[in-house]
Parts: sequence; C-alpha cells; structure tokens
Amino acid sequence: MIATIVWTIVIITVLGLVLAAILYFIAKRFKVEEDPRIDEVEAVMPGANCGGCGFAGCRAFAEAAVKAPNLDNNYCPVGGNPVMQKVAAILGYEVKEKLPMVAVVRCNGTCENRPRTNYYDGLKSCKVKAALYTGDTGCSFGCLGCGDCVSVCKFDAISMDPDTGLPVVDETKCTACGACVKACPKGIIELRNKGPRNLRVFVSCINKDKGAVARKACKAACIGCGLCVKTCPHDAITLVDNVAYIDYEKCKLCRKCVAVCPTGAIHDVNFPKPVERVSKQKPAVVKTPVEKTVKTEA
Amino acid sequence: MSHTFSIGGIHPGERKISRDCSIEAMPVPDTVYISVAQHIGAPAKPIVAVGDKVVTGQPIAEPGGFVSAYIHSSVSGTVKSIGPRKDLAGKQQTTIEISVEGDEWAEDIDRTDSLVTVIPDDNKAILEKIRTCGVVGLGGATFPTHVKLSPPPGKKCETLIINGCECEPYLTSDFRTMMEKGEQVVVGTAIIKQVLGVDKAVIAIEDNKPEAISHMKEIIEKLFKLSSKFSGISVMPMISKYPEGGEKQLIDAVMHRQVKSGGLPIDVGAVVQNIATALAIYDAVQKNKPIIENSITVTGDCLEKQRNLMVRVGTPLSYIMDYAGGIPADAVKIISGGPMMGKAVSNPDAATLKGTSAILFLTSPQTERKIQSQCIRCGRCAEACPMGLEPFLLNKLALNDDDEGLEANAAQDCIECGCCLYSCPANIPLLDVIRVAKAKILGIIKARAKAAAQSK
Amino acid sequence: MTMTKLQLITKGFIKDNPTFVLVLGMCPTLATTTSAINGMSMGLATLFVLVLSNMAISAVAPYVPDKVHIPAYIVIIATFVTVLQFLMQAYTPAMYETLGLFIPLIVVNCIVLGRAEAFANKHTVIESACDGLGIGLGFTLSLTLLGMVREILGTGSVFGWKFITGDGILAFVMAPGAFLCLGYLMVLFNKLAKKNK
Amino acid sequence: MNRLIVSPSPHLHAEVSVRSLMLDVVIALLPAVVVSVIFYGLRELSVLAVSVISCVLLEYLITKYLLKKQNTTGDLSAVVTGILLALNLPATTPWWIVFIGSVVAIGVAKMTFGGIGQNVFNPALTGRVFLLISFPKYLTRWEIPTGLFGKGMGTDAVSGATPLTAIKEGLMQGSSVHDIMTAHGYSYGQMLFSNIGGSAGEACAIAIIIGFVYLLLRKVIKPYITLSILGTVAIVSCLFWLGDPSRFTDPLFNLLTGGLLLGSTFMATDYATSPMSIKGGLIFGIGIGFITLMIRYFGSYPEGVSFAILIMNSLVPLLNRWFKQKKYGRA
Amino acid sequence: MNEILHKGRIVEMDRDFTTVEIISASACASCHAAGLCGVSEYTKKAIKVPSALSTNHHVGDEVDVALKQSMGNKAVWIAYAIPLMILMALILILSSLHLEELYVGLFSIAGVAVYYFCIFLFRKVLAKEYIFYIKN
Amino acid sequence: MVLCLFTVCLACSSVLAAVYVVTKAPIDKAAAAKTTKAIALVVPDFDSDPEESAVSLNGQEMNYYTVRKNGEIAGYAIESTTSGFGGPLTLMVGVTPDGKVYNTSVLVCNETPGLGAKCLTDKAFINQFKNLDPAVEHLSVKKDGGDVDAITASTITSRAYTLAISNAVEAFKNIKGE
Amino acid sequence: MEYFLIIISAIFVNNIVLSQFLGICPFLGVSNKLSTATGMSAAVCFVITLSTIVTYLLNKYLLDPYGLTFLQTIAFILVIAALVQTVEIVLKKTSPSLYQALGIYLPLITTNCAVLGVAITVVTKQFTFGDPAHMLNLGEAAVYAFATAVGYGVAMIIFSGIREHLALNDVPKPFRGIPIALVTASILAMAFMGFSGLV
Ligand SMILES: Cc1cc2nc3c(=O)[nH]c(=O)nc-3n(C[C@H](O)[C@H](O)[C@H](O)COP(=O)(O)O)c2cc1C
Ligand SMILES: Cc1cc2nc3c(=O)[nH]c(=O)nc-3n(C[C@H](O)[C@H](O)[C@H](O)COP(=O)(O)O)c2cc1C
Ligand SMILES: Cc1cc2nc3c(=O)[nH]c(=O)nc-3n(C[C@H](O)[C@H](O)[C@H](O)COP(=O)(O)O)c2cc1C
Ligand SMILES: Cc1cc2nc3c(=O)[nH]c(=O)nc-3n(C[C@H](O)[C@H](O)[C@H](O)CO)c2cc1C
Ligand code: SF4
Ligand code: SF4
Ligand code: SF4
Ligand code: SF4
Ligand code: FES
Repeated sequence: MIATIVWTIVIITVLGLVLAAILYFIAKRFKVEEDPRIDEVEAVMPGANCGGCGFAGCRAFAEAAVKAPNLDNNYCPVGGNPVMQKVAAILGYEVKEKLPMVAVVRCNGTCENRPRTNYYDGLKSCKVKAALYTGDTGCSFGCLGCGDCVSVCKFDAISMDPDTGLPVVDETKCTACGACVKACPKGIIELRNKGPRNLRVFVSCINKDKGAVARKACKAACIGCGLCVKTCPHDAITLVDNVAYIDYEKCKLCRKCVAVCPTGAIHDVNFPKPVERVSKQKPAVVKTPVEKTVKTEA
Repeated sequence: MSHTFSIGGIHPGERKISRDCSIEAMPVPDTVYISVAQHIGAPAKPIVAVGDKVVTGQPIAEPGGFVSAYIHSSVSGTVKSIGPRKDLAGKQQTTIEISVEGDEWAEDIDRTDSLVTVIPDDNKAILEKIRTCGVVGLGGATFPTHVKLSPPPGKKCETLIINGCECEPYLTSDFRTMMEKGEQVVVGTAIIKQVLGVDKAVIAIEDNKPEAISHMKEIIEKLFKLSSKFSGISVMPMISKYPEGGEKQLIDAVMHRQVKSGGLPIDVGAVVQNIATALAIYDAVQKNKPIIENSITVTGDCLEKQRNLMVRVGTPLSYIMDYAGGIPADAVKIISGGPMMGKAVSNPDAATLKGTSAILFLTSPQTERKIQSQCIRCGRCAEACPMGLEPFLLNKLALNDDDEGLEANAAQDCIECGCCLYSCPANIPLLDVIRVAKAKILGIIKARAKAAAQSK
Repeated sequence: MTMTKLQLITKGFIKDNPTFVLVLGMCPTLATTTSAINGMSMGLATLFVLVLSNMAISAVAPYVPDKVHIPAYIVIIATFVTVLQFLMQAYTPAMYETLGLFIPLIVVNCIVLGRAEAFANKHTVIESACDGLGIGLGFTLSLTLLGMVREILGTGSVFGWKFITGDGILAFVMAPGAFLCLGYLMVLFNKLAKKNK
Repeated sequence: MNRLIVSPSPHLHAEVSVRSLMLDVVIALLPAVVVSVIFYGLRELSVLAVSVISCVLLEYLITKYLLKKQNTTGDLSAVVTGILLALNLPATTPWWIVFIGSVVAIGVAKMTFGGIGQNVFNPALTGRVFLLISFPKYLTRWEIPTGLFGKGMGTDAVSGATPLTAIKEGLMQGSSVHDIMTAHGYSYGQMLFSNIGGSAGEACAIAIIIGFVYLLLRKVIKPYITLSILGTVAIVSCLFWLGDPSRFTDPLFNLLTGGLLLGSTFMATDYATSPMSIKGGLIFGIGIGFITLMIRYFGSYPEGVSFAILIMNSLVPLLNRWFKQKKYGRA
Repeated sequence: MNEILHKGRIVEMDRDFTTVEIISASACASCHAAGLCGVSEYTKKAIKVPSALSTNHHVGDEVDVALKQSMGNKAVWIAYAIPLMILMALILILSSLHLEELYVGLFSIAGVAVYYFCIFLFRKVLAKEYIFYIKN
Repeated sequence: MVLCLFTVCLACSSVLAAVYVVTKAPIDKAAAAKTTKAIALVVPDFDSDPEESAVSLNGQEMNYYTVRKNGEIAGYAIESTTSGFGGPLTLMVGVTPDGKVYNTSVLVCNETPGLGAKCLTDKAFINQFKNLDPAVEHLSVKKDGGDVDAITASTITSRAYTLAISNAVEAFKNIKGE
Repeated sequence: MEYFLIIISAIFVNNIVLSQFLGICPFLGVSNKLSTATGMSAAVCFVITLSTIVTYLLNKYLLDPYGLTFLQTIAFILVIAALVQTVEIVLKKTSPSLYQALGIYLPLITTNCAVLGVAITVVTKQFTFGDPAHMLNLGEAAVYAFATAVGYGVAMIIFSGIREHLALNDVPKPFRGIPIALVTASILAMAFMGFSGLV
C-alpha cells in the first residue's frame, strides 16, 4: 500500500515535470501577443461581418482599428457614429463624425413611366441581363428590375416594389454598407447623405441620352434641360452628359429645383408637404417610390 | 465515312426549311446604317464626314488598330449623320447613316459574273487586298481575316479547314452559297491555301447536305483539271451533330488534335475559315469587291415563305422583315443568327452587320423557357458539353462565387454553344450563369498575365 | 460586462449551451445517451469534474506561471477524473461499466479544459464554481434531453418506465439514431432559442 | 413591338423534363409492380399505396410548411421513391412501418438535404435500411408468395426465408450450399420468373430486366453502372465459388437473388446519388458489387445490396472529384 | 487552384523577404468556439515569403499566403506518412522476431527519431522546396 | 516554475493516492459483488464465497463457480459460450447438484437488437429454462424436434442459447465425474 | 490473419467515428475540406499509432508491474500531451518550413479524445477473435491503433467529400453546417452497419 502511494507520487510528478519541460519550449516559441483591446473593440462592433468597412469582417476591422494610428480610415458604416464613439473610447482616439448615409435608387422608370418594349426570358439576374442587352424598355440606363441589389443586402433593407418594378430602400434598415451599389450593373444606386431629419433631394435618373431620346424612353427621365441648374440658388447642381446631379454637400433642401423640373425627375423625400410645381404638366411621379417614409427620431 | 468530334454534342434537329430557296438579291433600302463595330477588335474610325457623297464599295472607315478592319459603303449616296445608334441589343454604337441615291459602284470593282480562276502569285498583295477589302470571318466571330492569315512567326499551318458545316438548325445561307457559288468558294479556298502555304485544305460539310458534298466534289475535280493550284483540296463529310462547326470541334474531328485551353488553332497547325469567308476572299482578291453584302437566311416555322436573301450591309432588320412579309403574328422572338448561338433582337430597327447570317422567327412554344426546377444531377449537360466541362458544377460554383473552383474546372473554356442549357431537363439557365462567370474568370486570367508581364 | 452568479449558472442552459450551441464534447454526447438515465449520469459526471477542477484551477491559477499552466491544469483535471473513476467504481459500479471509456475521456473533453483556460484562469473560486455548475448543468440537461428522446423513440420508455408494449424504433438506440437525434435536436433548439430572443 | 421576347442563347430546348424522366422510371417499374401484386396480392398493393401516398404527401407538406419552397411533388420523383421503397419491403410489412420508412426516405434522406437532386444518399434505400435496423422482426419475415387472391390481410401468412437467408442460416448450421439448395428446392427458372420468397421487388427477375431495357431504350439511364455491378458480382462470386462450392454460392444464384437486379437497375442508377462520369460509374458499380458479395458471404446480414449502394453513395462526391470526364484540350 | 491558403497580414517587408503573420492558420482559431476552448492556441505564426513574389503590397495589408497543395500533400507525407510507415514496419518486423516487447517498442520509436534526424540533415533542401507565396 | 509544477503534481498525486486508499476496499467489494450477483441469479441460496475452477468439455475449457450453503454444495454456476447469430453468446448456467438447470443469465450477447437480443428480455423464452430437468425435457428448439419454444424469428439465437445450456449440463456431468 | 481481422474490424465494422464515437469534435470541425481532412487524417494516424505504442509500453513496464493501472488516465494523458508536443518541437527544429506547412493540424490533435480513447482501449480491451480473454500484444496493439486511425481517416475523407459537395447545394438554412453533417453521419453509420459480422 505504501509502495503504491509512493510510486503514484513519483510517477505523476516525473511525468508532470517532463511534460512541463516540453511545453515550456513550446510556450516560449509562440507567445501569443494579442492586444486585449482587439477583443474589446470586437465586442462593440455590430457583428454583421458584412465587409462594408473594407475589412474581412468585424474582427479584422477591430485589429486594424487597434493598429492604426487614428481612426480616419476606419469607419464602420453599419454601426455608424455611435459605435465609432465607443471604439474611440476604447482606443482613446478621436473620431471624425461621418454624416450618416443611405442608399438611394436613381431611377424612376416605373412601369407607367417607362413603356416596355420587350420581355426578358433569361435568368432573373441584372448582371446576366445587363450583359445581354440594355433591358426591356427603351431606356438603356435604367433599372433592369431583376433585383441583384435586393439579394445582396444583408440587412433586408431593399425590396422590389411589385407595382413600380423598382427597388425600394427601407431607410430604417439601410446601413449604407454599399453592397447594393457594387452589385448594380447599371450603377443606379448611390450612397447619399441621409440629410437633416432624413430630408433629401436628388435626381432620380441617370439617363445620359439626349433629351428627346430620353423622353421617348421614359416619362420621368431627366432630359438635361438645365432648368434646375439655373434655378438652384446654391450652385449645387451640375449637368454632365445630359443628366443633372445634385451635390448633397451643397444642397440646402430649398426644393426650387423640384418645382421647376418638367419631368419630375428630381425627388424630394420625407418633406411633410409637397412642393408647388411650376410646370403646368402633371408630374410623372405617380407615387414616390424611392423611400419608405418613416417617423424619424429627430 | 463521316467524321465527327469526340466529346459531347447534341442533336437539336435540323429544320433546314429554307434549303431549297435560292439566294435572291434584295432591293436596296432608302437608308443604310453602317456600324463601325462590325468585327472583333477595335472599332473602325470613320474617314468620311457628314454630307460626303459616297459610292458603293468605297471605304468609309479605316481600321482602328491592328486587330480591326476596313468598312465600306454598301450603297451610293450621301452621308447623313455619324453618331450613336442602337444596335440589336439596344446598345449605342457609332454608326454612319447613308441615304441611298442610285447605285453607283466604285470603279475598280469587277461586277461581272465571270469566274476568275487565275490566282495572283504575290501573297503580300493578296493579303493587302484582303485587308483593304475589309474581309472578316463570316462564321460568327467576325475576326479580321488578314490577321488570321498571317500566322505569327514560328507557327506553321498544316491544314486549312473550310467550315461548311452550318450545324445550327434552320440556317441555310452557307449551303446555298456552296450550291450557287461553289466555284468561287473553291477558288477562295485555293487563295487561302496559297497564302498560308499549306498543301492540304479540307472542306468540311455535314452529311445532312449530301447535295453540297457531291456538288463541291465535282467542282474541285473540275477546277483541279484547270490548275495545280487546286490540288490538295478535298471534301470531308461530317456526321450531323451540333456544334460540329465549332472551330475547336472541327479541328478535333478533321485532324484529331485538340487546341489547348487558351491556345489558338494555329498552335495545332490549323486555320479554319467559313464558306462565306472563302467567298469574300475570292471577291476581294479576284474581283476587288469588298464586303458590302452578305447572304441572310430569313426563316422560321411561322413564316409563310422562307428566303435566302443577298442583303447590303447596314440594311435595317425591320426593312428585311417587311420585305419578307412582316413579322408573323405568332412569332415572339426574332433571332439574328441561328437558334443555338444567335442573339435575340430587342431592337428590330437595328441594321445588319457583315456577320449577320440569318433572321429567324420563333414561336412561344418553341422558345419560351420552361419553369426552372432544381438540378437533378442527371449529367445530361455534362454529356452534351463539347468541351467536356461540367456545366452543373460551373453553375453551382458561379452561384457560390467560387472563382478558384471555376478556374480549376475550366469555366474559361466554355465556347457558349448552349448545348448544356438545351439539354437540361430541369431547365436550369446554365449558360446564362456560366457566360457571366466565364467573363469574370477570363478577366482574372488576363489581369494575372498582365501583372506577371509587368513584374518581369 | 460581468455576469451575476445566477447568470453564470443559467447561461449554459440556452445561450452557451455546450451541446447545441457550442457543439463541444460530442463523443460522450453521442455515445452515452442511449437512455435518459445514462445521459444524465454522464452529464453529472462531467459536472462533477468541471466544478471541482474549475474551483481548484482558479484557486491555484495565481501561483502557476503562464508557461506551465496547461500541464498543471491537465494534471489537476486528470486527478479529478481519476477520483471520479474511483468513486464510481466503488459506489455505482453498474453505471461505471455502462459509461465505460467515456469516464476517463472526460479529461480530454474540450469543455473542461476550455473552461479552465477561458474562465477559471481569470476568476475567483466562487465564480468559477458557478461557471462550472452552469456549463455542467447545461451539458447534463442536453444529454438528458437527448437521452430521453432516444429512449422514447428507441424503446418506448423514459427513465426506464415503459409506456408502450413492444419495441420502439431500434435505430434510435444505435449509432445512427444518436447522430440523427442530435442533428434534428440541434436545429430545433436553435430555432426555439432564436424565437425566445 | 412589345411582345418580343429577349433571352440569352440558346433559344431552343430539348423536350425532356424532370417529370418525363421520372414518368419513364415509373413506367419501367410497372412490370415489377404488377408482378409483385400478382404474387403477393392485395397486401402488396396496400404497401405500395401507403408508401407512394405518404412519400408524395410528406414531400408536399415539407416543401409547403417547413421549407416554404416551390412545390416539387409534380416532378414525380417522390412517386419513384415510394414505389421503390415499397418494392424493397416484404408484403407483410405493417402500414405504420411503411409510413416510418417514407418519413425517413423523404423527410430525412431527401428534404433535409434540400430536396430533389441535392441528396447524397438514395432516399428509398435509406428508408429501407433504417427500417431493417429498427424493425428487424418485420423486415426479416418473408412471405411465400400467395397470389393475388390468396390470403388477405390476415395474420396467418406462411412465412419463409428468402434464398439468401436460407443459405446463410444453413451455412451457420454447417450444411453445404448444395444441400440447402436442394432442401429448399430452388431453381433458376423460379428465380427468373418468380415464386421465391423475398421483398416484392425481387420476386421476378424478368420483370426487372424488362424495366432495364425500357430505361435504356428511352435513354433515361446509361448501362455502365448496372452492368459493372452485375459483372463484378458474377466474376467475384465465380472466383469464390470455384474455390469452395460448398461454402459459396454460384454466380447465377447471386445475380438472381436478393435485390441485386432491382438495386442495380433502379437504385444504383439514381441520378442524384451516382457518379457523373463513365469511369466514376464503373468504379461505383464495382464497389457495389464487391461490397454486396462480401456482406453476403461474410457479414451477418444475408443481403448486402442496400448497404453496398448506400456506402458507395457516400463516395460519390469523391468519385465525381477524382474521375471527371476528359476535358477538351486538357491532357 | 490546388493551394492551401492562409489568411495573413504583412508585418514586415525588406528587400528579400516579406514577413507575413498568419492570422488564422489553425482551423481552431476560426472555430465558433475558439473563445471558449483555450487549447486551440490562437497562434500567430510568421512566415517569410520571398519579396520578389509579392509585388505592390504594403505592411499591414491583408493577404492570402498560399502553399501549393501538392506541396502541402508532400509535407503531410514527409512529416507523418513516412515516419508512420517506418514505425509500423519496424514494429511488425521486430515483433515477428519474438524480441522482448520493450525493445521492439523502443527500437521502433528510435527508428522514427532517426528518421526525423535525417529530415533535420536535409532541412535546407526542404526549406527551399516549401516556398510560400503571396496571392493577390 | 519547476517548483510550482512539482507542487501541483505532488498535491494531485497525494490526493489521488489518498482517494485510492480510501476507495480501494469498496471497489474490491463492488467487483466481487458483481460476480457473486451474477452467480446468485442462477443458483439457489448460498452463504459461501464462490470457488472458481475450470472443467474441460470436448477440449474446451469452461469456467465454473461452486457455491455452498452450510458447507453443502448448493449449486454450480457454469459459464458456457456458443456462437449465436452475431458472434459469441455466453451464458451463466446454474446447475443444482441433482443435475437440474436452476436458472440462466446472459453474460455476453452480440445478437441483433429486436431479434436475438430478445434472449435478454423475453420472459417467456427465459422462463422455459427455470428449474428445467434435462432428463425430462428435450433441450433443443421445437424446429429441431425439441421442447424449447424459439424466440420469434430468431431460431439461430435460440439454438445457440439452448446449446449453451446443454453444454453446461454436459460439463456438469464432467464435474461430477471428476 | 489475426492482423487482417483486426484491420477489417477497426476500419469497417467498428469504425471509430461511426460506431465507437471517438474524435467526433475534430471530425465535425475539420472535415469540411478535403485537403484539410487528408492532412488531419495523416497526422492523426501517426499520433495515434505512436502514442498507443508508448502508452502500451508505459502500461506494461511501469504501471502494471507496480500495480498502478488505476493511474492509466492521468499517466496516459500526460504522455500523450508530451508526445504531441514533442513531435511538434521535433518538426519545428528539424524543418521549420515543413512545420509551417503543417501547423494547422497539431494543436487539434491534443484535444482529440480518439488518441486517449485508443490508448486506453488497447490496454483494457479483450478481443474475442478465437480466444475470448486474449489481450493484445504490442504488434497487434500497433496494428489495431493504426487500423483504427485509418478508419478515422476513411470516415474523415468520405465525409469531407460529402461536405464539400453539400457546401455547393442549397441545404435548408437551419441545417447548414453541423446539423446536416450529423444527419449525413447518421446515414453513413447506417450504411456501415452493413459490415457488421464481417469479423
Ligand atoms: C481576341 C482574339 C484574338 C485572336 N487572335 C488570333 C490570332 O492571333 N491568330 C489567329 O489565327 N486567330 C486569332 N483569333 C481567331 C480565333 O482563333 C477564331 O478563329 C475566331 O475567334 C473565330 O472563331 P469562332 O467563330 O469559332 O468563335 C483570335 C480571336 C480572338 C477573339
Ligand atoms: C458552337 C459554335 C458553332 C459554330 N458553328 C459554325 C458553323 O456551323 N459554321 C461555321 O462556318 N462556323 C461556325 N462556328 C464558327 C467557327 O468556330 C469559326 O469561327 C469559323 O468557322 C471560323 O471561320 P471565319 O473566321 O471564316 O468565320 C461556330 C462556332 C461555335 C462556337
Ligand atoms: C438484420 C438481421 C438480423 C438478424 N438477427 C438475428 C438474430 O439476432 N438472431 C437470430 O436467431 N436470427 C437473426 N436473423 C436471421 C433471421 O431472422 C432468420 O430468418 C431467422 O433466424 C430464421 O427464421 P425463424 O427463426 O423464423 O425460423 C437476422 C436476420 C437479419 C436479416
Ligand atoms: C433512373 C432513376 C432512378 C431512381 N432511383 C431512385 C431510387 O433508387 N430511390 C429513390 O428514392 N429515388 C429514385 N429516383 C427518384 C429521384 O431521382 C430520387 O428521389 C432523387 O434521389 C431525389 O433527389 C430515381 C430516379 C431516376 C430517374
Ligand atoms: S440597402 Fe444597400 S447600402 Fe443599404 S444596407 Fe442594403 S446593401 Fe447596404
Ligand atoms: S437597381 Fe440595379 S441591381 Fe437593383 S434591380 Fe435595378 S438594375 Fe438591378
Ligand atoms: S455552353 Fe459552355 S458549358 Fe455549356 S455545353 Fe457549351 S461549352 Fe459546355
Ligand atoms: S442537365 Fe440540368 S439537371 Fe441535369 S445535371 Fe445538368 S444542370 Fe443538372
Ligand atoms: S473529440 Fe471526443 S469529445 Fe470532442
């Protein structure tokens, strides 16, 4: 009995020490120097791993943020400023406030505005369709309606409106990750400033055709008439290749351009009252298909 | 003894219903619209200005690069505009619009029907003729012929294959060309043979065109008696199977060699030219006539009268359709080209190009895609693929964005023949997906090659 | 983000359930759940080792240099496992026989060493005990659940109480049934867990 | 001009559809179904009915309520599964066991993997093997064929052994193959045209061969897999048999008994669970043939086709990976 | 194609070598339970890649370090398969000689040790062969 | 560091040794109880420790235990192995000094669950062998002309079971003969 | 013949994963790519065989003579841990490039209960081929360990093939990953039951 006890102790101790010696070498070889802040940062990240920040995932972002000298180039579009504040607090950096962004669809070629010229019968994919031809309407710039943007959105923020055949962005869900922007073969979706109290004005068309051609293809097309450019008191609008573009940094939301646009190509969203239209003609916009209006928390 | 290629292939039916209609010249329209992007490679650069008077056969655009081609006016008249116009897919292409006034031809063109069998000896001059006459491959790819006929140094052509397979259902313009202009085709063949310096030329014709086979055999025999320049040309009957006329498949069938992935036919000592291209070469070299017209099959089961028409380049499709009696009431799809590889027309106002070979009308039951279900892994697509690929796998890899897998499984080798999509019982749009994936992979390969070249 | 002791104990039930969520310790989970009672015994055995080793490790952790903590922990854990073996052999020999190989294998159960490394290492004895209790209870619960399902389907009884005459679906007490039940339970569990959230 | 359809090429499509293929399989199975009903009577009919109806119903319910996908029952693949499952069970199987088999076949082996074409294992066989393991009492009781108007649904059916079971049992007692065969009075003619005990589908070899020829003519299946299975069984059993004819059964016996013909014609050729390339198919077949014989000769189960097919099913992804058809221009 | 990829980040670059830190080389580290299971050693390993093969990258870039699959297979072969065969062969041969089991066992293990020593002697050759390179 | 590990090892091994010492007695008792329990199941009441010995039958060694009550031999528990459907089937067969089978229990069974494995649970089958007099009843299954009702669809197992018992009875005769 | 039976039994009839339930965690964790699965299998084979031999000797020449078999658990785990680490060090010292190429597999093996499971089985299990009370000798122990590990490799490789295939299919969302792997393992286990009785 005593022998058993002694042997027990001897064997275990010797084995333990041999093992320890070996493990000691190992441990010396790879010391894991992990910055504990990486875990902390990762913990405050949204965890969507969407890649919207340009890194492989939230952890990769956290590592990059910890390593970087400041946070200028690291911004999580999904978490937005609140998350970045937290990250900054952990790391002791300043964050530049970024204006919240949202995806907008710059096409107003609803079924009514844009008469169909043919039917597409291939794989329901904008990419495939775009590679084949310009689409089933006369407009060769507009939305193809197969919803590539819808399927890439990880946040369920885009859906196809069956009435208009156009995608609709739910601005409460959109995190401005930009996945849809990349997915659209037509370059229709743009990330824009969300705007004060979610008020925005933008040109919902990218048709570069000459006015007459554009108009024939779509009632709501921007025809490049330049009225808005002349009207805008803040020099926010430029006209290139027959389309107007409103620079959101300069736009003061006066909506004068909306009033003069003869085709209703300029959209104003979330404004409480519609603007008085100057042109006699009924605007082509039947319903505002671009954004779901939401109650905003100031 | 008929020959055929060794991998895959399908029998989509022949439907050569316009085979007995001889080629008739179609009246010249009031206006033609000639695109400067009629060939593979850089678009041509217009050399005329708005308001210029032009005559038929006069060059109106010059090559925009090494792989590019001359373009000639197909009518006489005044240049009305030069600017963007929609092609048959609705894309804007720079187009020269010419309103037709009379039918005055450039003087040096020999417009007689006489057969010129004496072939000039100066190969350089011949190539120059081919170049200045804007000859491009008429078998589908419209690759500038003079480039193809100048193999890079070190590469030697051993066999010239003249592609008379016309393996697509419905198409008959090559067949009619062989029947009506067989002599010219053979002389064209002899010219290519001489330019390439090969001893052997094979005219490959599918055995569903027995008349053409015997007719061409007779002509070769006849011409062989005239001159030794016509020696070494033979006719090879091919088993009717789609895509027998595919360049790679044809080389496999005729020479039992396979072009390596990413390689060119010349790597295995082959040059393939279409029947109509051979005719165009004859016209260019012997008659000084550039490509200003081509034969187009106008067909479809729903069409009352089938036709093979000789049409000036740049004629609006709608004009041809009106001439042929308008669009049939039950036609839902108009295809430029054959039903397997042709392009569906979304803009009937688009004009013909040099390479336009057919206008085909299909009805809804013939063409409409059936509801797609899940892949049942029946293997029919893989069995049909003439490149030995696994379309079902490529489809899944593409949907999973697995670029490495796509490249490893040779998505870049797809020749877009459509055999897979045709065969799939689950109606999976295989080729739709693979085509996009192939483009992506080719882009990656190209970028990689470029990077490798840079780092050297 | 520190958790209360209660949270520590309950987190293993759903949120960090070692079987259905973390997918750890699969071997005993599959092998010993031929009946509810076997599953439960295995769970309790693991719980025993987990709690004691967690406590012991958190007690000695401050004095064990970093470099040798793995061997030290292995020794500690193996000791408790062997103690468990002695106790079971002495007082529940039948159950010891049934669970067989899987009792000594508790040593290599990822859960045990994992908790030692990830938790006990850095926490107090009490907290570590709670943590071990929580994870161990979670493990016990899911093993019992799995054992119950397999027993019901496989033999038509629960905890040995037979409620149908005749046989059950025998495959469920055999290897295929183990995998099958675990697979479907995992889906079901995660669905319910998500709904509860 | 707005009725024009535009789509990528090709613009023509072959006539076959999933439904037409499955319909062909059902037609090819009809001889075996008819023969089994003739031999085993109404009970077999009820097994078939329960199996087919529950397979189809389960697929419908699962696609509709659990997966919320497009309904796929119209493609008839569940009907094929149902028929094959039924043909693999004894006619005496109680209806609730058949139902459990369908649940495993459709619910577990097919729909869990995502439905038609996605499954790794043959659904009908998974169902059958599950039942064999779970209810050996019912699955090892074979009824002597009694004919269409023989005994009804009663309990007093005469139960007997299948030839393979008889052989296995006899060998265990130390008899020789020849003695067992003569004791039971088995003849090859009987095996070809029926009247031996076994699952309904193996009752009559001729009926299955007719189905095989039909499938070949309709180009639904390729002969490689089936023939390589049969060839392997023939050759390997021949070797064993020549070695010791008292312990090992002869090739013809092996070809005609058990579910070998049924399995190699209808189950090993299932698209989703067999290799794509010819070479892969040959190896697949050889594997099935070999494993089947090993189980028959040395294992404790008298019959091994089902297991052999399932085991080789699991290798299909690897076979597909390692044995691809030759690509053009790639040595 | 046929490569084993490791995600890594460049930590150092000089004219000859680019040092890449492999972030999740261990399958464990990317495992869902990594946080819980301390044994899985979330290791960072530095791998040196010839700089010539990694054009236009910068310190901090996330890159894929690739090892040719055939190389990976060969590595597995050299490190495990061959010693395993040696071990089995020795055990079987020696035990068929009816030696005392202790010696059979010790000799076999010694055989493996000798094998590893041989690898040690050839380490230069191996080092050349197992080149890692940076992808994209 | 070494010291620390040393301490841990020392502590642990001491704990182990201590627990070992404490539990040694109960463990040995439990192990002994296991055999005794198996024996007690198949023989009549006894008060002695079972005596283990072996007997050979047709060249095969068979283990058996002799138990006594008040010094008198109360019975023999004979381990008997035959081959069943799924492998060896080992029984403990209790035989009373007058040569009757007192009871049987299964030690090793690899039979198919639901079929042969019923020999562990099927009361009707097992009870046939309680207090069975081999002189009166014919020890083989009905199919082979004996008196034993086989388990449904498991003739092979039943045969093996029966054979094991009759082997034990034969062995008993040898024991007696010695 | 004995060896042959051991091999068939260990690979097919009593497959370590599909019927003995050992080493399931890495089996589920590392079997999603064929290349990793192959590497892992080779590593496991080597480690299982080597450590079985060592623990066998330890048991026979150290524990058994001194009546210490109750220390098996603790002694074996220590030896195995040390052994795995030794291999790692040896590899690292001898050929750093080799080591870099393999780094993935080693840490996984330490937590693999298959290694300890086989080591314990070998010294406790009685094999019933012929003689019911026969304990394995060293040669048989090595063959048994090797064959068991090959069985692990076979299961792993088959499985990785299936999982790579499943990754391309649309398995219903809740089943993706581990659950479908378990269902697959279930059917595979059923199929492997066909081998029962082979030895
Ligand atoms: C981008 C490109 C480059 C080519 N370069 C050559 C060349 O250098 N020499 C040559 O003989 N053919 C060349 N070809 C022609 C092809 O070999 C082939 O004849 C042509 O694509 C027509 O084939 P298809 O109608 O089967 O598509 C080239 C084709 C393409 C598309
Ligand atoms: C699938 C497929 C089918 C083809 N079928 C034909 C055909 O039937 N006849 C033909 O002349 N060219 C056919 N081609 C084009 C040939 O590959 C090749 O481009 C042509 O013969 C080269 O001659 P060219 O440069 O004179 O056009 C086909 C190409 C593909 C990809
Ligand atoms: C999967 C399977 C397992 C079996 N297991 C057993 C068994 O454990 N015991 C047995 O005696 N027979 C077993 N058998 C054999 C059959 O049940 C055989 O038909 C039976 O032993 C003889 O039938 P009978 O007992 O009704 O006369 C098995 C057969 C199969 C197919
Ligand atoms: C030739 C052929 C054989 C088939 N064999 C089977 C079979 O053995 N078992 C089965 O469940 N379904 C079978 N099916 C039906 C169907 O393909 C099967 O359910 C798929 O496995 C579902 O993915 C078969 C279908 C065809 C076309
Ligand atoms: S709508 Fe576009 S930008 Fe907004 S979350 Fe979705 S994908 Fe990202
Ligand atoms: S916005 Fe772009 S991606 Fe979205 S449906 Fe329209 S074309 Fe497609
Ligand atoms: S389209 Fe491409 S993938 Fe499809 S059959 Fe043709 S070559 Fe093969
Ligand atoms: S033909 Fe269609 S269903 Fe058949 S394997 Fe190919 S993709 Fe799948
Ligand atoms: S590997 Fe066996 S429990 Fe994890």
